[in-house]
Amino acid sequence: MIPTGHYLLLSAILFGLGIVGFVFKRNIITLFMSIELMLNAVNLAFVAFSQALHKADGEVFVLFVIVVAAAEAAVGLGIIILTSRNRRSLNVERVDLLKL
Amino acid sequence: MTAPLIIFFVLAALAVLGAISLILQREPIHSALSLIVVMVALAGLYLLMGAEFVAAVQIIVYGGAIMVLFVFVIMLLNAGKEERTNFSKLATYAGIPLAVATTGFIAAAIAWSSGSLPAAEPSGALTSTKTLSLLLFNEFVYPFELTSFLILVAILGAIVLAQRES
Amino acid sequence: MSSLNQQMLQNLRLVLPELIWCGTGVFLMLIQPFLKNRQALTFLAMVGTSVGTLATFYGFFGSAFFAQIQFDTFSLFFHWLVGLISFLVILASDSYLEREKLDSAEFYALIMFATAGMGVLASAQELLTAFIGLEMSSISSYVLAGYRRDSVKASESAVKYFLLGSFATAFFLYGIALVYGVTGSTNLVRLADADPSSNLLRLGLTLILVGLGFKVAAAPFQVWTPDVYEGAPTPVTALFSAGPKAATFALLLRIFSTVHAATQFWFWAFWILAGLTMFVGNLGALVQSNVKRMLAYSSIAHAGYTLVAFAAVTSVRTDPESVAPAYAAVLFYLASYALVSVGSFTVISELGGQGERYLTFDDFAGLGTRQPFAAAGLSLFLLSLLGLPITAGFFGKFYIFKAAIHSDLLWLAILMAVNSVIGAYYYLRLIVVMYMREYKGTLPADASQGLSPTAAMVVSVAAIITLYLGLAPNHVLGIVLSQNLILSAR
Amino acid sequence: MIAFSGHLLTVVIFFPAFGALALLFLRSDDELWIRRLSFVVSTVEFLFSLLLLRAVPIGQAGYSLEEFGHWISSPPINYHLGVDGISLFLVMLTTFLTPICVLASWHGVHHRIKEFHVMLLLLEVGVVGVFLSLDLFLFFLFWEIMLIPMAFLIGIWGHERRIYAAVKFVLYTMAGSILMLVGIIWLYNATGTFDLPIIQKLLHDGALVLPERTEMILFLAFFLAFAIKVPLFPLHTWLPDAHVEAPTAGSVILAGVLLKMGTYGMIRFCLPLFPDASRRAAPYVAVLAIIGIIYGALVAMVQPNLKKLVAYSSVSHLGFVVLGIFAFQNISMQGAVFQMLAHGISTGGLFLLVGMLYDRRHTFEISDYGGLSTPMPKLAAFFLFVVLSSLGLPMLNGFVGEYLILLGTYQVHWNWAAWAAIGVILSACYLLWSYQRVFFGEVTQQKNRELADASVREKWILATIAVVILWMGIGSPFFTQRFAAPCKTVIEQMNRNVMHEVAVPGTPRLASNRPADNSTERLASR
Amino acid sequence: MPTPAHPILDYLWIIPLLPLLGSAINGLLGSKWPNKIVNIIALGSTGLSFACALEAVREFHGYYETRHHAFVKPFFDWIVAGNFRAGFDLQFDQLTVVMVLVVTGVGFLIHIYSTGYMAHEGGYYRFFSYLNLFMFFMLILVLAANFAFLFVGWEGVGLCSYLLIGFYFLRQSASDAGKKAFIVNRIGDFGFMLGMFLLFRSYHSLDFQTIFDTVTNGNVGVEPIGTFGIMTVTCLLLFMGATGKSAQIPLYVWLPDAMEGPTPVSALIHAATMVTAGVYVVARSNVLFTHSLTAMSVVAIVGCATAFFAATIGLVQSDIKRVLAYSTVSQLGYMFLACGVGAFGAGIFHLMTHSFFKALLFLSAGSVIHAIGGEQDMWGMGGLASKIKVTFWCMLTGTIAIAGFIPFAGFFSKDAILFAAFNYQFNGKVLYGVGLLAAIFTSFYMFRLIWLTFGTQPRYDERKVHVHESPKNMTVPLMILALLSLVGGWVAAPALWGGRNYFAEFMAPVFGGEKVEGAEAHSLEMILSGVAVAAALVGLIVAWRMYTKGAKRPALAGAYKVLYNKYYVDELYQTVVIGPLMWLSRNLFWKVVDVGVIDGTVNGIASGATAVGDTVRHTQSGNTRSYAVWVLVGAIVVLAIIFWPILHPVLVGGVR
Repeated sequence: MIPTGHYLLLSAILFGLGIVGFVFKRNIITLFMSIELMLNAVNLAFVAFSQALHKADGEVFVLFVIVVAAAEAAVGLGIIILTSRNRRSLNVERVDLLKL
Repeated sequence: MTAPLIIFFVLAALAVLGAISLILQREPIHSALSLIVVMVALAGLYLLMGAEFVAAVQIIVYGGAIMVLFVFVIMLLNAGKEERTNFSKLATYAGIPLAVATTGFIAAAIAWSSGSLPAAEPSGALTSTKTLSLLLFNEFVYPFELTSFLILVAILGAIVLAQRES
Repeated sequence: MSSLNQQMLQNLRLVLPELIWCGTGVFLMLIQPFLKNRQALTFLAMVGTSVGTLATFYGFFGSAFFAQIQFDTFSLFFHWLVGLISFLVILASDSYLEREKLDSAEFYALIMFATAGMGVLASAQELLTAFIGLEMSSISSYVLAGYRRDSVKASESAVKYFLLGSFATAFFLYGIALVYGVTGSTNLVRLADADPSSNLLRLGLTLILVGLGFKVAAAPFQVWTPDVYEGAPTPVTALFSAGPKAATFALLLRIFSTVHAATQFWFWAFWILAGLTMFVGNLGALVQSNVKRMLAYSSIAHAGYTLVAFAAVTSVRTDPESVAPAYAAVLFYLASYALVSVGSFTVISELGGQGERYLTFDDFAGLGTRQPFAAAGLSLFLLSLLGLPITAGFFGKFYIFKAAIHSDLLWLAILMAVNSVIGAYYYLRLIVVMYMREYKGTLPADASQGLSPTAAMVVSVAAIITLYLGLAPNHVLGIVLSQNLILSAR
Repeated sequence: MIAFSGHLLTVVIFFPAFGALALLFLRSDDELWIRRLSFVVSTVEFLFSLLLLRAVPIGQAGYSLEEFGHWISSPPINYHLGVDGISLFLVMLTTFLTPICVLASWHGVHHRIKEFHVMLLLLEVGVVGVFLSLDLFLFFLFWEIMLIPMAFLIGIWGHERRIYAAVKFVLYTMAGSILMLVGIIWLYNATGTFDLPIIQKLLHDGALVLPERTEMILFLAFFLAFAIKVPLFPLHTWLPDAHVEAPTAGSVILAGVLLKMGTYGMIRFCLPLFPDASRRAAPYVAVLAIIGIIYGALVAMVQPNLKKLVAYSSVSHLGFVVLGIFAFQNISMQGAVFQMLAHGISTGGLFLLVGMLYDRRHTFEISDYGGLSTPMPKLAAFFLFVVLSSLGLPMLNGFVGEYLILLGTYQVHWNWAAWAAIGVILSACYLLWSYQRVFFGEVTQQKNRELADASVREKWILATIAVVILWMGIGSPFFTQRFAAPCKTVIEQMNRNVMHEVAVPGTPRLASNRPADNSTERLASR
Repeated sequence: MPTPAHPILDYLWIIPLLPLLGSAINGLLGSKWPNKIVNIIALGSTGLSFACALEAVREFHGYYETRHHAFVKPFFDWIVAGNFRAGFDLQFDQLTVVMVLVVTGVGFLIHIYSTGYMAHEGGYYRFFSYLNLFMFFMLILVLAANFAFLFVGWEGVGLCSYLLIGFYFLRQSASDAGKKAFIVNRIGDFGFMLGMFLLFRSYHSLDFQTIFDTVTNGNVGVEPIGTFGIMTVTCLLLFMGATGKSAQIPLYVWLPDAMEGPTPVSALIHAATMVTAGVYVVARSNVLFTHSLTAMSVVAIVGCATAFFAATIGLVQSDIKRVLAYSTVSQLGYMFLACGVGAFGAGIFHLMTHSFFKALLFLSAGSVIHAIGGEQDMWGMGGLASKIKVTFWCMLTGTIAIAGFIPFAGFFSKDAILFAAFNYQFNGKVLYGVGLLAAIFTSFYMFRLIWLTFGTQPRYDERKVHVHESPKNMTVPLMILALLSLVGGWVAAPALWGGRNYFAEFMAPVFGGEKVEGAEAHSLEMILSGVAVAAALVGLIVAWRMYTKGAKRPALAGAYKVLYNKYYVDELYQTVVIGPLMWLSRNLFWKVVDVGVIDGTVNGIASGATAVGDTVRHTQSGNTRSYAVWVLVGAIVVLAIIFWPILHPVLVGGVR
């Protein structure tokens, strides 16, 4: 008897925390983790809707999101490695050569 | 208060706390562990809703594979404590408020209209894996096949980016 | 069974271009250990691109894969467009890769995958498929942006693009989730039947707009654009400014022409985004000293112009029959801009010298005499960006003005006019520098001595098409105006 | 000849483009042949334009030699050309001045000679196209195209601050023209066509009635673009810069023809398409025109720079034209058209002369000259002749236009004419004063003592100009009878839907004992 | 239509065309020719023109006998627009007869004189080219049959005046004077043009006949004095033009400066012909003027005032030509006075006689200057009578004529004017009184000139200056003019003893019959004649007393200084009009309004855009966290727009 609204609210909160993390964190890796957190929130919403609508396709979406997240992680971490190699820092604020 | 509800709240609290911890931790590795907590909590919630396959995938792929990748990279790069620089005035002063405002906006909109949502389905009728696979290979076969290329791109990208100069 | 096969084959016909593009990408990866000849790889990639593009002729108008894909004139148009863009970018990359000593097989493969992703975006009738397509092109783009591994700027460009892009993707995805929650489907056909007054639907669409607005660099989501464009290898920048942008606009158009929720609030959203984007892009470009970065800002401005047409599309005052010209305006504009953008970035890429070092305005001084062809080509592109007659850019702007005025968006049209004048200033400035200033000091030895043959080809093709569209826009316009577009979108 | 007789206008427009193309095939160091070829091309072009003269019957109001071809189907943009008495002479003015510019640049332009002539010929294409287009869109197209060669002429072959001037010129013009584009599209939105005659017919039949506010906005959109081009005070500040920095040929074309595009646009578009708005705006426009006349003259008077002086004199002279147009009088309208032509010749001539002085001394400062009559009496004589034409001496071309403008204007707005006539006084002041400072007195600077008098080439140029000046001054009916009917038509179109009496400020008292007369002038004055 | 019986009248254009041809030939080709050929061209064309004029007069006599109206013939269209037409239409009537003969006759004489005077000057061909051109324009002026064509001549003579005044262009003062003449004339033309426009507005034509017939036959009422009806305005505007051309107050200032030109020019243009154009126009438009009493009074008052005012300045001038110049201004004033009081015939009569004796005076002065080597200051002359006898006698004739001694030409014309003024209904006595005073002054300054120049002892250095009589080609014209100055007035002489005024009768078709004079009027005229001669005598005696012996350049002080400096009118114009206008133009219009305000705004917009662009640029800080915040800003903006219907009441409610 858990209202779908609960799940959605939780999803919104997690999504929001992801946003907060993204603007608050400095380490590029944890920044990326914040994004993963947001994706997780999306997943939660998908599953909740899927259950609420009695449709399974929402859960299929989750699978896709997870795959995409994995792909992003692979590439993203590759980029992070590249950056750290080039810049010797993982602080996103120090990656500011391109500006104005 | 029913048991599922209690479980929900426990797991929800766990997820939120994990997320907050992710933010507050200064060691990247701690953040990663916090994220794993969130994921596990979410997997619990999926189970609670009856999405067993998704829960499993969540644990195995997300919590397992992806997060291991994170941890691996953290180790590889020997990422130390996060330095809390404040070069961005905008993010320093407006970042959190705006993030909270956005969240509040979204949350409020959801809360406002969750009444109009279809009736919530209590946990019980589990979505069978078969249903999922049928969907996946019928209706969603095209995106599914596309994801294979997506992964190929990811592999290719990772190779391209991470390879050492010859 | 055979009927199922038959059906599957029919389905595959509609996604043949994407299959060929992806296939070429895979083939390039596989052959890479054995084929070291760069030019052969370039040729292969070009063959793949063109065959994929031509494969659209094998297709037919209709939907496939359980209405995941809708193949209509709209997607046909964008397939050709992205195909052409990729073809040109590949051609333009040849000399760049040689100069920067970069591997070409992976590069081309990534472009092929990105192209396939854009193709998916263009014909996706389903948000999830669109999402996968978007990710295919985005992830390839992230990698391409950082393709110059030893370059500090390129890696910064990649990391910024990646982080912010993923951030925006999350919004997009969340929007999809909400739409799904309201309509029970992510298919656009179903979306059309949804109750437009639902707040959740609105929220979902808003978040989708945020996500896609980021991708098309609408202000204030444009912040990533100059940095990423500047840092990325120039041919890649050319691709970014033309391909993904066009494809994302295609999706945006499909979504927002479908939603019956075309209330004045969507219209206002596009109105304000358009206005902001134009001003930010143009004013930002006004003060640049790096040509590449200037063009990056200019690309923001042009996204703004395109958004004007979106405002016209969603304007409540627009009657359904007359929306068509507004679509047409968007399509034509994207085509004209894409070509010009590819052309101009190609010139820039050739002139930058190794490591892209000679890209300030001062480095362009006297180009008119040093390299008449490059200067003439670049000037033509700049004039098209400026919107001068007998170039494609003029008709692009013309149609947008027309659409805007038709929808009674007089003030937006005037804002656009003002912006065109601001834009004229910095485009002219570059022309002025090229033709009316002498180069001061001695030319560095490694500065480009002229366009490579491949780049010259790109410039010629882009220039010819720019002029063609400027003199006889009818044919292209005829395609974009044909009935199917509207019918299928609705 | 027969082969293209049906497409004479196309030939006239695009012949210079082929000439430019042919130039591209010459080696760029083959200076002599580049010059010769472009001279031949532009002269042949002039001869082509003479053929137009035959095609425009005297007294015919409509368009001749119309060419119509579908170009773009949606929106319906057509390649619609036509010539009438007004455009006829403006085209001829253009084609007349271009070969003269080629000649004038014979020694004045030293670098990038091929590009220079290509630009000059392309400019001619644009300008002629503007005058011959009957499709609003086509008109706009040529209007914009012509900017680029002009900007290049200023920017590459100009003087010290050429880049500033070129950019200023383009931006100023573009600011206006882009609004005109908005206006054109809006008009299309209301009518569904870009075709000028069709829109006129719609308006004429009452099939199209623009709401008052819309009409005013459209009028302003068009008018602004034209006013910048004219230039009308206070939108004139691009002009002095552009003129001073442009090379001689650029100045000649700029003053001779480009400014006329603005006034031509007013006659061709503003008045017939938006008659009520024109009428409502007329008092304000007239005031600006009058301010321009007097202000331009006063500022010209104190210029230390000869070329700038001539530039400001253009502001003053074009003020007359605008005034003549917005008096809505048959006579003043014809005067305005005539003044456009006359100003083209005489100010063009002045710029040529100033350019000849510059070729010798490389300065425009009046104070660097003085006493030039002694070393160069012939040039001085020509200069005086052109000055006299510019200040409106009867029997020379400047007079006829000014006189008709003032006469026509006076018939309905005596106070406008009176104020404007002050400009006639002032033009004598600044022109004669500057002439005195340049040519009279003892030679004060050693450099000026040795200056060569007009060369044979220069004498031919100047003699041609002088003959035309004289011819226009004496044989003005040759011109006026050809554009009388079109001008009258414009006035009639203006008046077709005058429903109510529009009070004309300042006239009634004198009008009291005016005999009844039902000519068109009377109608217009109501 | 004209018949072949009038070969010249039918081809009337030949009269002006001949000098034009002469001018063109000399101007274009003369630079390489010797003076002799130039002479042939210049004199030939003018002489032929004079001959043609004579023949035309003869033909006109016959023409008028049969048809009793002016000869008018349109030749070809000059300006046509709408219902406006101005043609090259020529007219020949009695007024034209006088004018054409004066112009061609006196002009021809002066041409002859010039061949001597200019013989050693540079730019000989140029001079004659200009002079012929002037003849052309002047003939156009007097022959034109409509106002527009008249204006051609009107402006044209102004141009020639400009060219000839500035003939010695190396001299700053000469070119200044030329420019001044042209510009001041332009100010007058401003009025003249407006007058024409008003005429056209009233009558839809500019043809003399149409206008005058309309006015004459149209029951147009005479506008009473003090009213400013349309006729008055028209006339005053035309008169404004006349004041410019004929150097009346307030536009007389250019004429004295015009003496910078060669002396024959002064004689021809600035004494005999061009400056009388204003009088001609007023006389020509007499039909209009007589319909406005206000305008007539203004003309009379201005004329009278100018006559007096210029005469006072003339009293003290030391430059011989300037004296004559102010004298000219003064005499022109008389002519306007005549017109103003309705005695157009008298005005034209004075115009004619004046052209004889003033040309004579100027040419004589030229001869003096020529003789003494270029000196123009009378204080540097003296005692020349014995050395240049012909010149002296001629000049003396002219002086007597202008002073108004019977029976010289000036007497009859001036007398007619003063008589008409005396009889004028509005303040006629005052006008007469002032006119008479001016006559005394005239006599004074003219005899002062004679004594200073020819009388007493030489005040120049005789060792350096070799005084010599002028050549024949200069003295012969002098003598002819002297003769004319003597007999020129005799056509009107019988009127004095009650006979016929042939001149007035001849002019009657143009001006209408002048008032029939009764016996009472005749006796009054006799009395007034006596007074006039007495006045001239007074002037003569005073001058004699003052300048016969020991005359010295007086110190500049008091009234003398004011007069010497011409009442400081030039300075007044300079400080009140020209100076401020230049200052305003330069410092306000150009530097503040144009460069500062307008261009400043334009450039300000540009730099403003750049400044904003810079701000935009700085939001692009390069910091990804900032970028993320921008994305959030965007998200909130879009959310706020989309949810405005919900948000709006919440926010507004919150505020409340």
